[in-house]
Formats: sequence, structure tokens, C-alpha cells
Amino acid sequence: SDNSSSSGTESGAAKDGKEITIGYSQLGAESEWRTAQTESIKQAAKDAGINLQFSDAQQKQENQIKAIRSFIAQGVDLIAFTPIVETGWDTVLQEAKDAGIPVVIVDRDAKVSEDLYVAKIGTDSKAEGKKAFEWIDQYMKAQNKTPRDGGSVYNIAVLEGTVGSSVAIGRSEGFEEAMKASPDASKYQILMSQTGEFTRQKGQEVMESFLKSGGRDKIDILFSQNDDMALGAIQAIEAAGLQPGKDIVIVSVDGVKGAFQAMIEGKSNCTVECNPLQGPLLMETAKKILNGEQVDKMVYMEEGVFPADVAEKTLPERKY
Amino acid sequence: MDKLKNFKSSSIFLPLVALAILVIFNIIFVPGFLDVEITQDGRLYGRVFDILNRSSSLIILSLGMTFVIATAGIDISVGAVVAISGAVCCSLIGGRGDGVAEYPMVVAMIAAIATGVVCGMWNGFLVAKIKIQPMVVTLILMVAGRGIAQLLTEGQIITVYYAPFSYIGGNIPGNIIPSPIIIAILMIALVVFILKKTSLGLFIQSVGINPTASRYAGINVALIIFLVYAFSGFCAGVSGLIESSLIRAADANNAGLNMEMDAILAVALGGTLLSGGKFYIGGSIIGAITIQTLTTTMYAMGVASDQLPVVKAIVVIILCLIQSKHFREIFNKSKKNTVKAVDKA
Amino acid sequence: MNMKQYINSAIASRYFQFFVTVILFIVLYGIGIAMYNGFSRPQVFWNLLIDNASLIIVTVGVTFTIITGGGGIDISVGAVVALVCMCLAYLLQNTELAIPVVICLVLLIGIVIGFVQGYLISVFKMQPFIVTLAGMFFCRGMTAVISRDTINIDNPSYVAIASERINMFGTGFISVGALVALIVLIIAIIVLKYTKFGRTIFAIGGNENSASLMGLPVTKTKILAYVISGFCAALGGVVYSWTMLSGYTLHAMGMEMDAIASSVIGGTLLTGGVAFMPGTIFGVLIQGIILTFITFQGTLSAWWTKIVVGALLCIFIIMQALITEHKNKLTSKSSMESNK
Amino acid sequence: MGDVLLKMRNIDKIFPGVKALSNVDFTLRAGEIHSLMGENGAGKSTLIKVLTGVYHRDGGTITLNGKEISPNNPKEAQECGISTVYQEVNLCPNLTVAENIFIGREPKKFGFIDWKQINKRSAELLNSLNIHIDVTKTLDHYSVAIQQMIAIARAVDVDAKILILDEPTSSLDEEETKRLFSIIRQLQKKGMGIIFISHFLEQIYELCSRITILRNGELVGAYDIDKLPQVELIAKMVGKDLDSVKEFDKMGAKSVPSDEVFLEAKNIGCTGKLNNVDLTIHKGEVIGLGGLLGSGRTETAELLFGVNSITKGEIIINGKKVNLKNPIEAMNEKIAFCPEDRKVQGIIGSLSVRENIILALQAKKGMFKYIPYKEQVVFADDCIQLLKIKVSDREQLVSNLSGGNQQKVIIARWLITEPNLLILDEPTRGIDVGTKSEIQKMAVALAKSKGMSVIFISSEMDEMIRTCTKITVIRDRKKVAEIEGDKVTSENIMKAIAGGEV
Ligand SMILES: Nc1ncnc2c1ncn2[C@@H]1O[C@H](COP(=O)(O)OP(=O)(O)OP(=O)(O)O)[C@@H](O)[C@H]1O
Ligand SMILES: Nc1ncnc2c1ncn2[C@@H]1O[C@H](COP(=O)(O)OP(=O)(O)OP(=O)(O)O)[C@@H](O)[C@H]1O
Ligand SMILES: [Mg+2]
Ligand SMILES: [Mg+2]
Repeated sequence: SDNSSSSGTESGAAKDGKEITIGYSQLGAESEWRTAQTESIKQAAKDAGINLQFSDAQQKQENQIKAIRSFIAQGVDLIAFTPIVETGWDTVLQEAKDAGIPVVIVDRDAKVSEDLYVAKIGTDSKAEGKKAFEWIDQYMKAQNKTPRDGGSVYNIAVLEGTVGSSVAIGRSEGFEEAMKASPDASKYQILMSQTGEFTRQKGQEVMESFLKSGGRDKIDILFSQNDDMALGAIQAIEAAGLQPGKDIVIVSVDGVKGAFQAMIEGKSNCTVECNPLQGPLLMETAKKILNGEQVDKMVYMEEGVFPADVAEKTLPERKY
Repeated sequence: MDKLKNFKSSSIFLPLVALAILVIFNIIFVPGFLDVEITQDGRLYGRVFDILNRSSSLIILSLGMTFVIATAGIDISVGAVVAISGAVCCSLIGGRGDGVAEYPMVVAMIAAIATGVVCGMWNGFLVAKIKIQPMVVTLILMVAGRGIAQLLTEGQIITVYYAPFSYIGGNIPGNIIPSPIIIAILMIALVVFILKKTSLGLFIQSVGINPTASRYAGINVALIIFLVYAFSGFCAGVSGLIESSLIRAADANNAGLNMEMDAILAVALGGTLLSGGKFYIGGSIIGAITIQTLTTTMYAMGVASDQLPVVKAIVVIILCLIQSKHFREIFNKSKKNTVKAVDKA
Repeated sequence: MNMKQYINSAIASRYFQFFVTVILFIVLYGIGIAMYNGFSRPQVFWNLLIDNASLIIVTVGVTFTIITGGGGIDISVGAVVALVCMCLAYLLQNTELAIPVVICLVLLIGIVIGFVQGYLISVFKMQPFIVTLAGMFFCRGMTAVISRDTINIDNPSYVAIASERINMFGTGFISVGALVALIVLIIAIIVLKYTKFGRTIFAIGGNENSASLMGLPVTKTKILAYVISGFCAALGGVVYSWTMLSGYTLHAMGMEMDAIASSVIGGTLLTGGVAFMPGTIFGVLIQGIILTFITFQGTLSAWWTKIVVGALLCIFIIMQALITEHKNKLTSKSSMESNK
Repeated sequence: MGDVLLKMRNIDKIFPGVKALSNVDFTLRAGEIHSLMGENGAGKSTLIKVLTGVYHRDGGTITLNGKEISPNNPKEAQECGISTVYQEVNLCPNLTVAENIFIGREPKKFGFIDWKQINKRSAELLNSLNIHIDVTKTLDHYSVAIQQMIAIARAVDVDAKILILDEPTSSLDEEETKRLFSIIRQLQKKGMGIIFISHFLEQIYELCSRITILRNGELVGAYDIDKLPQVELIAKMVGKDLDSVKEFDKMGAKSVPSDEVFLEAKNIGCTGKLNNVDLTIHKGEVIGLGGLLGSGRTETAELLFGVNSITKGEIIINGKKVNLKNPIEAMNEKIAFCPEDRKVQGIIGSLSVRENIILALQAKKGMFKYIPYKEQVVFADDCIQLLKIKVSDREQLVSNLSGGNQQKVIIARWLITEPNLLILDEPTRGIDVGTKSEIQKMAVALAKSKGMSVIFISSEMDEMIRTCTKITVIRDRKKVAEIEGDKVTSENIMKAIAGGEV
């Protein structure tokens, strides 16, 4: 909608107070959450008067690498990108460094040596996993539920995210570590865990197979690593004749509107926020970097936990 | 006896045997495979119905795909069209939390299917009139289609709370048979009707085998090709409705993902040659069910979704190998030779 | 009159579609330079080669299979690239094998996969699309079987090869992969034009039955075409791993379609028998430049990117088709004139 | 006479439903030109294909120079020294003419193909056959006739012991045939054994020294040509007595056209294809189109049938001006067209005989008026009987029929549409003598009994003179003469073709 910023820029212009250009490579638009993040960055750039070169990689790392090379050739002032996977960035970031362009890694993590980037901005996926378990632990105690298979252990089913993505790895680690660290560790066990690839379809399909392969009378808790998979799983649970949110306690991560809607209907229990509104923070950091100020290597977003009882109140405030 | 022999040599025999083997495997190794029960909301629930339910949209896609392939074409855009159709339907009904539809559902459904047909017509136009190669034409829509779907949903996953929308992928209250199965049966009936009552089948085969000669025989080759792609688009539109209703949402990125490949596979397993010509609707249907059974079985056996393709590949190769005339010839020859040797001894 | 004759002979030439592709590429590039700052830097062009090195190699391989006709195609290549990357990463991280040994091993994997596919296709007359679709499933699945997580390659000498820069006469640099791609392309051009094997592939693509009646070794040649495709995919995989430095199940997703599209844009007919190898590189570059355009444009939403890529591809292909059709009219006219 | 070169004994070949060869013997001597004769579907081509390894024989032995051979594919046959031109032109349309001649045995320089050499040598080779074309153009630029000559050039250039020519002359004109014969004779002198298959009896008698006759896949016998008069040959081929055979050549009186004009073409032309042709066709008239190869006869027919639309002039049918943009519009004007290139424009290979026969009628009726299966069967069976199409049953695939029978299927396809104008473009190409005269008679009979108009295009002058009441001569894509009534003689036609006055 905004074409005013398509004019070219000279590198090094930033310091003279002229328009700054940031090249930002987004990995794709696979979910509502991602769209919200994209919009936030675009909006923040506009608000800050920064010229944003936006490039969408359509879920392909090679496209992201191509985009970064293009940014270097264009001579942008700063490169920011949300890596689709953690590895394989060394060569191109080295090129950026040789060209003297600072790099900021946004949202997801990348395994590169510290000198190749200036800062990482993002969410703490490990903390999200941890929060999810802690909420479960506290909720199960408060509700005083008994395991459905009559035993003494709560059975947990996990819908994992895309295999190999830092987010999925972080959330799994955080969840499991919190479980181990908890005094009630013996009361929980992970019965099944499979990837639902962060999509609704796969979430539904995998949940269906969980239920069919013996999980129907056993699963007490579903930890879904994003809201979309949880929404798919809810359909599968209903189709199996169970009540989501009651028979099976559902906790997911992200905090998109759909999850709130489900909580209002009583079909889900909690969503741990993972804040996509990273634009302002990115722009602020970028400006600091270009002004030569020192920034932290790791900058985290603020995130909350939203159980079902606050859903109705919070929904109107949600931006994504 | 003669009938049995006829049946044995008919094209549908092998796919059926393959399916039967899979089902038997399931009955033995998957506990509760044959269990059927009725859920509280009055629907048949069980693995068998699950497979039929899930394969419905694949069956519908492979109906259209069969015709396209019979004209020596291919349509790899169907997955994207499924996404577009779902996006149209859901954005018309709207994602209002209070469960009210913005437009009547019928309007939304018709619009979605019409969009599918338009997509198919676009493909058909480029193939038949501009004479661009089918794979390339549909590749364009395959690339751009998901973008169009995302444009319609503005990158959101539109969740529909309007209750009747779930009837398409679930079941109409009071009717215990899941709707997708009913829709698939209706579509099959439509195709059978077309084949029995019109000469379209003959024309399609003729065009697929030799378009020049077909033109000389007075067949409007371009029209047939156009119709076939439009029909494939129609099928994708219907499939899109089912797929989006199943998750009660339009997911532009993932709806119908890779379904084009499964549909092509279904057609091939059913005995239709990708080089065009003779086609076997029955075979395609069985092929689609076989693929879905295989997928569901593998999930049940705990094979991860990203490793599942290995099994699928092996099964596909074995099935196609058995169907290969040349393999059978070579196989029979060596069998004959051993028989002869035994005779001599 | 002279000019007209000159144009006529260019139009009648077999390389006409190639000319169209090259001219359209140059036009696109010119528009880019006019519209965007920085587009005129030579490195932008070299980047096209660097970024698409593995795609070029894979496209060369796929083209061999498409030429054989009869529905010949290899859609397993993307998955082979992924499998090769995974194997490379696994072997480099978990064994002590030397880099050349590892590379040879993975190339062998490609050859074996190509051979099996080719054998099934030419001996048992199975359908290429289905066989290679199964091949694609198999290789993707195997990649996940080896490891579901990313395996990082940090072998220092391997990383050194990956980040090696070859100076291009002071105008910029290309990577080792891009160099390999150019070499592969040149070899392919020579093989197709100047060897018995190359010509036999074309003959088979023109009419397999005739080729066999003419006494050409059809079965052997077809198998070899798939072996070459498998080999190129594996080599493409090695080059790809120099970009990614990792093995991952979702690597090179959909690359087969990019390769096929590139080949077709470069003038290959999917019905077989017609291809011009130098065209394939332009097929790849055209797609590359479309992406570069979009990056330089810099304001498109994610979905608009897809739509614009599709639309540009579509315009390009329709233009090609229309020009070629126009050509047919012109040639029949000119042949009539010369008949007089 | 030379030594025995090739001995085939007790050859059997069974196709599903057909015994194509049973217990056939065949002997070929060095330095002889041996003809293989038989009706359409007698098994001639099959015998050749068994010999060259295209088909695996089901029984029998083949000895070459006293050594038993068993080629599994044409390549092995070639390596044994057997060079073949198959019945249907088998070349690659996407390769250049030169390459088609040299592929598989390319001259090389430094291990790479020497293109200059290939182009030079193939141009020379074709020149020796009196063909002067651009050898660097792809094959699909040229007509069937030229392609056939190229295939022959390829075969004769190979240094072989046996040369097989399966109907090489079916689309050649006299001049080209003469050239071919002189080359065959040269090869004969070198001691090559030559198998020559043709349905042109004169050519057989001119060229060959021995004849082997097949009937229904069985051997009738092998004869010296001087001991076998033509009539006897025909009798042996068709398996009837001499008297009934003599009837074959007798043509009834020609049809008498009515005064009513059915179709009138005024100065029609099509850019790039045809310049200027005038035609008037009366009801019940059989009119011939004369001319050399490539003169534009096929193009004229295609314009009348709407395959290409006219860019100038006008077509008037029954006094009404029509605009034929595609075949279906021509069919609605009751025009039917049997095309020249049966493989590409005629048959739908993997459909059954029945489906091929009803195809045009169905297309004419439209998609929604499906002809019920039972009626289709009646149509098909009637035609098979009427035209004596040799099929195992009506569901047999057309691609498995012999060449001549395929041609009959196409004619059947058009007859059941009951046209007012039937255009036959080379309908007797590759057809045996018996059937040939049947087709000629049929053309005349249709004109007489049903008042049908027929356009008969043929490269055989005799045939046209026998059947047509009027012959329009076309040269260089223009009509140059019209010869009518008594003036229809070969001299007059030749003169017109050559450019003289009638
Ligand atoms: N591939 C095949 N499958 C089944 N039947 C076949 C096949 N090829 C030939 N036939 C049958 O074998 C018989 C002999 O055919 P063939 O082609 O040898 O005849 P021909 O003598 O060459 O006739 P023509 O003069 O028309 O060329 C025919 O009845 C034909 O239908
Ligand atoms: N001797 C030749 N040299 C070059 N080109 C030729 C020759 N003969 C034919 N052609 C080309 O082949 C094309 C098709 O010729 P074709 O023989 O079908 O024409 P035609 O008038 O129908 O003659 P016929 O019906 O006698 O075969 C023509 O466009 C012509 O240019
Ligand atoms: Mg024959
Ligand atoms: Mg002709």
C-alpha cells in the first residue's frame, strides 16, 4: 500500500541524518502470527521514517540467502532477517560483514559466530516452553484432576513444531526441563510426541492418529507448540467424541486471536504469549546501531501467559 | 469362470488387490481397525470411516485429474486451487466470533466452486488456445495460487465459527454418514453419468492419443481440452470446500499441500497412463483410497510424517512394477522356463 | 530486402526460442538498471550465478531426462539434493573420512538413484513421472530417516571451500559452486552436440520407436540419461551444501519444479526431442532475475511476491508462445517465397 | 544365381488373437532382388520385423550365411548386416535430414562428431538420388515422400549384406521410383541380397527375379518371376481361381455427373500454403486432382475440409457461400476427408476398430447424442464386412492392424457419416491390388448410386484416369489446367503437369 519508499538510497547516508534503509528478509507467511510480525515491522519502519526493503523468502532458505546478497549489492545500511533454520548463514553473513553492513537477527535463532551479527532480537522460546509447563502444573493441582486412565500419572501429548526450527527445539527443551525440575516430575509423562509442522491440517491429522492409537482414553494434557496446531487438534478431539478443554487440557503457545476465541468457547485452557510485535524494538535497535551506540547481543520481547478466564477480557485488545 | 478371468485381466483388478492387502494388513496389525461406533453428535466414528472420509477429497481431485491426464495433460495446480477455493468460501462466510455468516453459506459455496472452475478455465485456455505445455501452465498457477489465496485471506487463517460450515467436512445433523463421503459419491455419480450419457469419454481418449487425427475427425480438440481443465478446477473447488470445512478455517499456506502429487499418483495407480489415452475412473478411485489407507496405516504404526514417504515410495514402486506389462512378461518368461525345465526333468 | 532476409533466417533458425529468451533477459535486466539503484553493479549479475549454481547443475541433469521424451522427466532431483546434503553433513560430522572421499561417496549415491530409476523406466517401461515421484518420496523420507534435525557442517576445510571467492576480473567475485556450474554446463553442451550418446538422446526424444528401428541403443541410453540426472542432482547437492553448510529435511524443497520451469523457459519441450543447453542457463537466470527484481522492489507483501513471480513467469511464457507461433506463420510464408 | 544368403524356416509369430505367421519359409540368395507379396495383413511386414528382431518369433530358425542368428533388436540385426527401411517412415522428425541419415554411425574427428562431414556426405548421397534439399533443416520440414527417400538413403548407404525395403515406393512418383531402382540394381550387382515389398505389380515385374507369396500368414510358395504371370500371381495372393481374378481389373463405366453443382471454389488460397485454385464439383462427379509431389493437392483438399481456413477466394456449397473454419463445419456441409498421412492424421492408435469407425459420426452428432453401444456395434460390423477389413474382432486396437486395413478403417469412418462430398487423398497408398480396385470401384459406385461427389487424389495416373471424369491439374500451388471427358488421358495430364498446353 505504500510506494513512497521505493526510491534508492546511498550507503552511509544514515550518518548524515538522511533516510536510513534496512533490508529485512522474512522467512515467509506461514501463519497469522508471522503476518502479525511482518506487519509490525513494516509499520514500525514507517513510523520511524526508515526505508524498509522487505523480502519474503517463501519458506526457502536459499531465497533468504539470495535476498541478503541482494541487500548487500544494493548497499543497504543494515540487514535484518528472521532465519528459517539455524544453520548455513556463515558465508553470506561474512559477505555482509566484509561489505561493512551490520546484521540483526530477528525472532528466530541462528547458529553463527558472534562477530557475524550485532544483535539478536526475539522471543525466548525456552522460557515459553517453561511457562507452559508451569501453568499446567499449577492448573492440574488447582483443579485436582485425576488421570483419565485411572493411574496416577498425567499423560501428555505434544504437538511439535517444524522439525529443526529453533522455536520448536526451544519450546521442547523448556517444557521438558521445567518438567524435570518440577517437584511433581513423577506425576507427568509424555505419552506421545510428533511434529505437526506448525499447521492446522497436520495438527488435526496427528492428533487424530494420537487418539486412534490408544490415546483416546489416556491423554490428559495436550501441549501444542503453537496455537494453529491446537486449533486443528480441537477438531480432532471433538470428532473423537471428547470435550476439548475438559477431557483434555489444552495449552498452546503464541496467543493469536483464534486461541482466545477457543478459550472463550471453553475448548482450550491456556495460551502462552509469544509476542510478534517486534517491529518497534527492531527499529529502535537499528537506529542505535547505526548511531554507533552499544547494544546488547540478545534482546528479548516481553511476553505473558493468558489462561482461559482472562480470555474474554483480553480478546479485544489483541492485535493479532 | 469366464467372468472371473475377465475381471482378473481388467484394469481395476490389481489396484483392488493392493487395497485388499493393505486392508488385511490393517485388520491384523492395527487394533480396532474395524471398530465402528456412533459418537454423541451422531456420526459414524472409526478407522474405516476415517480413511474414507479423508480420502474423499483426494478421490474428487483424482476424478478431474484422470480426465486431464487422459488428454495427455497434467494439472499440478489443484493443490493451490484447493487453497483458493477454501479462502474464497471462508472469507465470504467470515470469521465472526459470534458465529454469524456475513454472506449466506450457499453463496459462499457457489462462489468457491466457481472460483475453482475459473482457475481451471484459465489453465484450459492457456493449454488449449495459447498451446503452452500443461505442466508449465499449471506450474504458474501452482506458484501464484497460494499467493492469491493469501491475498484473499490477507495472510490470516480465517477461522469460521458459523456452525453449519462444519457440516461439509463433518456431517449434517441427523445424518450419520460423514458428508465428504456423500459428496464424493455424488461426484462419482456425476462423472459416471457424463461418461454413460455423452461421448465425452471417447473424445477425451481420442484427443489424448492423437490430437491431429482427432481434429481431422471433426472433434473440437481445443474445446475438449478446455473442458477437461475446467472440470479439474471444479473438482478442486469442491475439494477445497471439504478441506477448509474439516479444519473450519482457510489456511492458504497448507490447504491441499502436495495433494496434486497424491492425485496424480492415484490416477497412475489406477492404471491410467500419464501419456494420455485410455483412462480408468474406477482405478483412480481405488488408487486414491489406497494412498489414504497407506498414509493412515503408517500414522497408526507410529511412522513420523516426514519419514512416511519412504514407505509410500516403496509401495508405489512395487504396485507399479506389478502393473508393468513388461515386468510381467519378463517375470512370466522366467516362470515358463522353469516350468519347461521341470517338464523335461 | 537484405535486412528482411537476415531477420527471416534468424526467425527460421532452430535457436529462435533461445534468442527470444536471451533478448527478454536483457530487456528485463535493462529495466532493472533503469528502475533501481545498484542494479547496474556487476556483482548483481555474479550473484545470479552464485545463488543459482546448484539449480543450474540440477537443471542440466533434468534437461537430459526431458529430452528423452515419452514423458521423460526427473522430479526426484530436489529430494536427491536434500539427501546428498544430509549424507554429506552426516559423514563429515560423524566420520573421519576425507572431504574428496565423502564427495565421491555422495556422487555415487546420486548415480545409484539415477540408475535404479532409469532401469525401472527403460527396462520395465514404467512411467517416468511416477518412478521419479516415488524416488522423490524415497529420498525425502530417507533424509528424515538419517536425521530429523539439522546437521551442521563445520569442517574447517569444507567451510573454506564454501566461502572461497573467485575474482572475476575485478568486477566482483563468484563462488566455487558457480564455477562448477559453468563447467558442467559446458560439458553438457559438448556431450549433447558432439557425442553419439548426446545425439541418441535426441533421436529417442524425437521418436523412440524409430530410434529403436534405426538400431540405436535405446534402453542403455535412456538409463544413462537418468544416471546423468542423478549425478547432476548429487553434484548440485554438493554445491548446495556449500551454500547451506548443513543437512536438513526441507532443503531444496520444490527445486524440481524450478528446474523444470527453467529448462522449459530455456527452450526445452516437455514432449521431448527439443532442447538447447545454453538456453537452460538463461531459464535459470530469468527466474533468478525475477526474484532479484522483487528484492530490489522491496515493498511487496509475502503473498504479492508469489503472485508477481507467477505473473512474470506467465507473461514471459505467453510471450514466448506467441512469438513462436508468429514465427511458424512467418516461416511458412518465407518457405513459400523461396519456393517460387 | 548367388549362394543362399538367408534362410528362414518354420517361422511362427502369434499376436494376441491373431496368428500372424505360421510355419513360413523364406530363402534369399546373394545378388537377387526378391519380392514378398501378399494382401494387406498377409504378414509381410511381420516377417520382416521377425527377421530384424523387432518382434520375438514364437518358433522357427533364421540362418544367415550358414550361421544361425537370433537378433533381439534392430541393432543386433544391423550388426549382422541387415539394413532395413520399414513400411512406416521411421525417422526422427526433430533431427536434421543429415543426422537422420548418419545417426548411429557418425563420422568423428578427435573423438567428437564431425558435423561438416555429415552434412557434406548426406548432401552428396541425396544428390545421387536426385534430391536437392537443405540437409541441415529438420526432417519435419519435408513431405512424406522426401522422408521416404531419406530413409532409403540411410539404408542404402550402410554397408550391408541384406537390404530390406518394405513398400518404399508407396509415396514416390515415377521419377523418384526410377532413381531408386537404378540404385537398387547397383547394389544388386555388388552381391547384396534385396527384399522388396510393394503392391505395385509393374514395379515387381520390372525389378524382381523371385517372388515369395504369403496368404493369411501362411506360405503359398516361392516362384521365379518369369514363370508366374501377373494374373496367376494375383490368384495365388487372394486364393481365388483365375477367372474371378480377371474381373478385378474391369472397371464399370464412369459415373455421369448431374448438372447440379455441389461445390464451387473460386480462386481459393491460403497464405503460405496455396495460391490460387478454382474448382467446380457437380453432384455424382468423380474429380481427380493431378500434380507432382508438393504441388498443393493436399493443401487444396485441406482448405475444402476446413483444416486450414481460406485467406482469399470463396467456397460455395449448394449455391450458398460458406465459411469453413474447422473440420466440423465442413462435416456439417456433408463433406468427408480421408487424409493422406494415416499415421498422424488418420488413426487413433490405441482405440479399438469400433471406436475409430464411429468417431467422425459421433463428432458430427455432438457430444450429447451418444451413439448407444449396440448401434456402434452394428455400424462397425457392417463396415468390417462391407470393406472386408481384416480384424480379429471389432475391439482390436487399430494400431495392431496392417497398414492397408488401417486405411480401410478410415474410409469406413467417413462412409458412415453419409457425406455428399468425399475427399480421398491417396486412399490406395499401400493397398493391395484387390482392395485397390475395390476402392476405385467403390468411389465410382458411390457417385453413381448415391449421387455422391468424390475428389480423388492419387499419385498413380492410371488410377485417376480410370475413375475420374474430370481432372484438375495443380502446379506450384496454382491450378494450371482442367481436363474433362475424353481428354482425360495420361498424355494430356503429363503435358499439363509439365507446363504445356492441353
Ligand atoms: N503388434 C501387433 N499386434 C497384434 N496384431 C498385429 C500386430 N502387428 C500386426 N498384427 C496383425 O498381423 C497380421 C499381419 O500384419 P502385417 O503388418 O505383417 O501385414 P502386411 O502383410 O505387412 O500388410 P500390409 O500390406 O497392409 O502392410 C495382421 O492381421 C495384423 O492385424
Ligand atoms: N521435392 C521437394 N522438394 C522440397 N520440398 C518439397 C518437395 N516435395 C514436397 N515438398 C514440401 O513438402 C510439403 C508437403 O508436400 P505434399 O507432398 O504433401 O504436397 P501435395 O501437394 O499434397 O502433394 P502430394 O499430394 O502429391 O503428396 C510441401 O509444403 C512442400 O513444400
Ligand atoms: Mg506391411
Ligand atoms: Mg499430398
